[in-house]
Amino acid sequence: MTMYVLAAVLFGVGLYGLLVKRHLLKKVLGLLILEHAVNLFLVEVGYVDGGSPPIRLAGETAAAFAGGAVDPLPQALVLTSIVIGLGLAMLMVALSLRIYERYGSLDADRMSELKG
Amino acid sequence: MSKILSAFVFCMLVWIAVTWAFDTTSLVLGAVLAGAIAFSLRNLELDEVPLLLMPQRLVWALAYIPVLLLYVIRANFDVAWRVLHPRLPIRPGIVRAKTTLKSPSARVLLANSITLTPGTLSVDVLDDVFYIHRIHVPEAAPEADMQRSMDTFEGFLRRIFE
Amino acid sequence: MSDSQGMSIVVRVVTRWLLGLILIFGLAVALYGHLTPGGGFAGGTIVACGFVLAILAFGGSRGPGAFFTRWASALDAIGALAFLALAILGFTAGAFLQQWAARGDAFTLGSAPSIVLLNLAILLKVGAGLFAGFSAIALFEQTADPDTADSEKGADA
Amino acid sequence: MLQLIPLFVLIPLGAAFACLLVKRRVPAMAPMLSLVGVLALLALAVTGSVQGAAGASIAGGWSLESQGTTSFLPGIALVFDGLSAVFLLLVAVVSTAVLVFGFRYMETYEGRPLYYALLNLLIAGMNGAVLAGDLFNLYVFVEIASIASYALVAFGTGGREVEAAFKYLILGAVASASILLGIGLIYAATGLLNMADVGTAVAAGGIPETTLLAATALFLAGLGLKAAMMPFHAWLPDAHPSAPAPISAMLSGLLIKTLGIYALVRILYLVIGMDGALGGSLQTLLLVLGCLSMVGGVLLALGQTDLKRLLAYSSISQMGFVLVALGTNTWLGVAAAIFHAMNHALFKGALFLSAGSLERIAGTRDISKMGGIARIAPATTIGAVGASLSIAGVPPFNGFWSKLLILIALFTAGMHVVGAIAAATAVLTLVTFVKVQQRVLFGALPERLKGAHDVPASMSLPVIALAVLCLIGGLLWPLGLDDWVGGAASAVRTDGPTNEAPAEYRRMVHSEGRQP
Repeated sequence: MTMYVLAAVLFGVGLYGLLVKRHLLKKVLGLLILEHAVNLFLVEVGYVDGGSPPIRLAGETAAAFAGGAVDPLPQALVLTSIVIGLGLAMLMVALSLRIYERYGSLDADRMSELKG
Repeated sequence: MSKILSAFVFCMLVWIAVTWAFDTTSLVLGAVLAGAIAFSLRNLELDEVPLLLMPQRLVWALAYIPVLLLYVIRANFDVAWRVLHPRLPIRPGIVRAKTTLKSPSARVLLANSITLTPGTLSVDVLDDVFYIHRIHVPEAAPEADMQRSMDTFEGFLRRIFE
Repeated sequence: MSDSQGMSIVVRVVTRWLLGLILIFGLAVALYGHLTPGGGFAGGTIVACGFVLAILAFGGSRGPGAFFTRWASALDAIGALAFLALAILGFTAGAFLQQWAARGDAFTLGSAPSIVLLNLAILLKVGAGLFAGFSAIALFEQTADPDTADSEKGADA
Repeated sequence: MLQLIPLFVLIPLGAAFACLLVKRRVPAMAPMLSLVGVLALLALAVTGSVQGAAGASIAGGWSLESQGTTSFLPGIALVFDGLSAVFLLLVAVVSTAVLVFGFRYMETYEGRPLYYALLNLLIAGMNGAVLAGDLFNLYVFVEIASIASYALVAFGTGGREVEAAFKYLILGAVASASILLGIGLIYAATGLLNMADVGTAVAAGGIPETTLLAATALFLAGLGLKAAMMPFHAWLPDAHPSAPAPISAMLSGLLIKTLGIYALVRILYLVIGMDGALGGSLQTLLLVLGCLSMVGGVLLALGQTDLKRLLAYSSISQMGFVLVALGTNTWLGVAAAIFHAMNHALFKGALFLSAGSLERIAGTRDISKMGGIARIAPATTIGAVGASLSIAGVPPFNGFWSKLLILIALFTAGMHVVGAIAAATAVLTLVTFVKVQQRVLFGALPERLKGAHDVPASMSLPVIALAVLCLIGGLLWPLGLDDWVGGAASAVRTDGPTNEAPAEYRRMVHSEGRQP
């Protein structure tokens, strides 16, 4: 239950930052929090209480490994989604730089050419 | 050449420590990569660091560690005494001191040693001038006092690096 | 930034000491990715950070950072194409992404050569890609292309 | 053929990176590489559609037995079935037209190799999303296509473009995060990601109802944003017109369908199940959102003076048609929805491309400042008129038939009110486009445009080709309905003439997975 609440709270914080804050860098931070709320949730899904890292050592039987290790799949998913989040964040920063170059400000209210 | 060689040995040691594998494939691959890295970093400005090639320098380097530790411990007690003293006898300030060391590595290590010693902190290094923040700057001849404390370090570092 | 002499002597000397360690550590993490935690993505990130450190310490016009700035985009593309080529080579063993190279003893570097190669390709892709993204943002005035920071291949790490 | 499925993703991905590789030394190679890639894709897609082979390709070729379990399928499954085939062919056709159009159109832009790289990345993402056999890869490919599209919207690097891209990126990021959270919820409940397996588990009641409800809501919000359904549409009228014309055609013609409609069909019909516990409320939701998009989109389009903005709003309206058709939850409705999505890709692609041509000819996108262009630009006019007739639903163009099918599906399903709204919207669409054609193409030629010339053939021919395809589709649709579009619908619905079903999807994925 905790993990659902945690993910929901972080998701909400990220969403708030992304949609409500007017400063573009705060929006970027909001995006990162949003991404990592989901990542955290995914990692927690795969967590086994008292589990070992999902790396098989020499001399370990397959059964013992499968029984004791945490689920590696969510970790692979999270790695991928971190990469995607990184790409998004980078693009967002690059766009912010463009906007700064044009308007001399990172305040979303100063962006004037598109209304509605 | 010695620069490349020492970088190579360093990288190789790191490789072995990280992988902890001693089969031929791993060692050969590590040697190739370490060589490539050492070669490609050769032009980064730095003095020669013949640390690994001259045994007497290595001995001085090993001897430096307990000396530094001694200074750190002594300074620790000094700072602790100042902090716990009811009247708080501190007189913070920045003093300037000159070093006679030539090698950049030696200067960096000197700056780091000073920073590591509690109560003193090297703020900036401009050529041979150090700007050091002290918790207690003595009223009489502050620069000469600092210079004196640096001399021990400098002696060791000169023997290690120059 | 690219015109500056870099940072103070302390940063430069320490960077010079650590750069070799960072780079070889990144390579080790990538090459041993099939046996230990790590892989091409983690290794690539470490290597990219090493080059970023070099740029910060020595400035954009000198040192390995300068070389990498010029070639990052091309290396990025080469890494991605190498990954695709290796993945297509899997068809020779039956399926896409299948291991095609002969496998060696378990728990050694040679246990899965095709995965090592894939990890290397990802290392190149991620390292160069991250660095290209960094330099596109940090050296913004000079390079005016909106770098896409395409990011899918690390997925397979 | 099944062995070649990964090529649908590999070719554009390889072309994208090859474009990046040559960008400094031989930038002129980028368009050639892209053309070769897209033509190869077209050939592959046509072969796939003609053969009608369905099956899956599992990356890595891992077998189930070696995992000691048969409860889940390891590896990345790319599944090629009737539904995928239609969208793959669509992507290939529209991409080819867009690419050829872009050769000359993009000459005024800086950094063209990057444009080609991003365009290829966009194609790779869309193809991958259409082929992905599991939820997470669907997400990954959706993201690849989305990131490429954010960058492409900002490609002009003017203030307007960058602002639109920023807005688009923010909403797109929220959408992706919702989709990923939904996937996480499903994985937490079932430990499965493969769409076929998840669908079976859901049908068997293996997921608690609240979890399923939350996941469905997240998917709907995320995919609804990507598909620009009416309450989530705010980004589209800014983003689509801001991109260069070929990219607008790509985004409006393909992206919102592959990322939005296709993914919705797959997830709603195959994973969550329209006949299941949530089916009824989902149906209502789709119908309501569809009506809202349909009517809202067309009313907003009527008031626009910017040609590309008008087209963007009309895309929202047309997506509404597709949504209500999906809301019928019948084989005919799904077939009509797919048919309309397909037609929309063709005519909206042509319309956005011709809008680019008109912008070049007239030097403006403002409808009120254009006029009489038919006299100076006959080739562009032919394409634009053909596509407009098609979107307006004039027989015998394909737009007429797909709208008719949607109406029939709505009325036979007993949804008379929605049907009436759809019919009214169709009339309003006709009004909109008749108005546009009169203003822009016919009427008096302004003094300012006396010396203007038609665009080169490489820009007018793709538009004409797409318009001709609209006409052909309109004339020949009865031949392809059962086998092709119907086959696509049969991939998700069992009540059609051919009996391919979601179970078939599962069997396909698993039998292929067992091959060593």
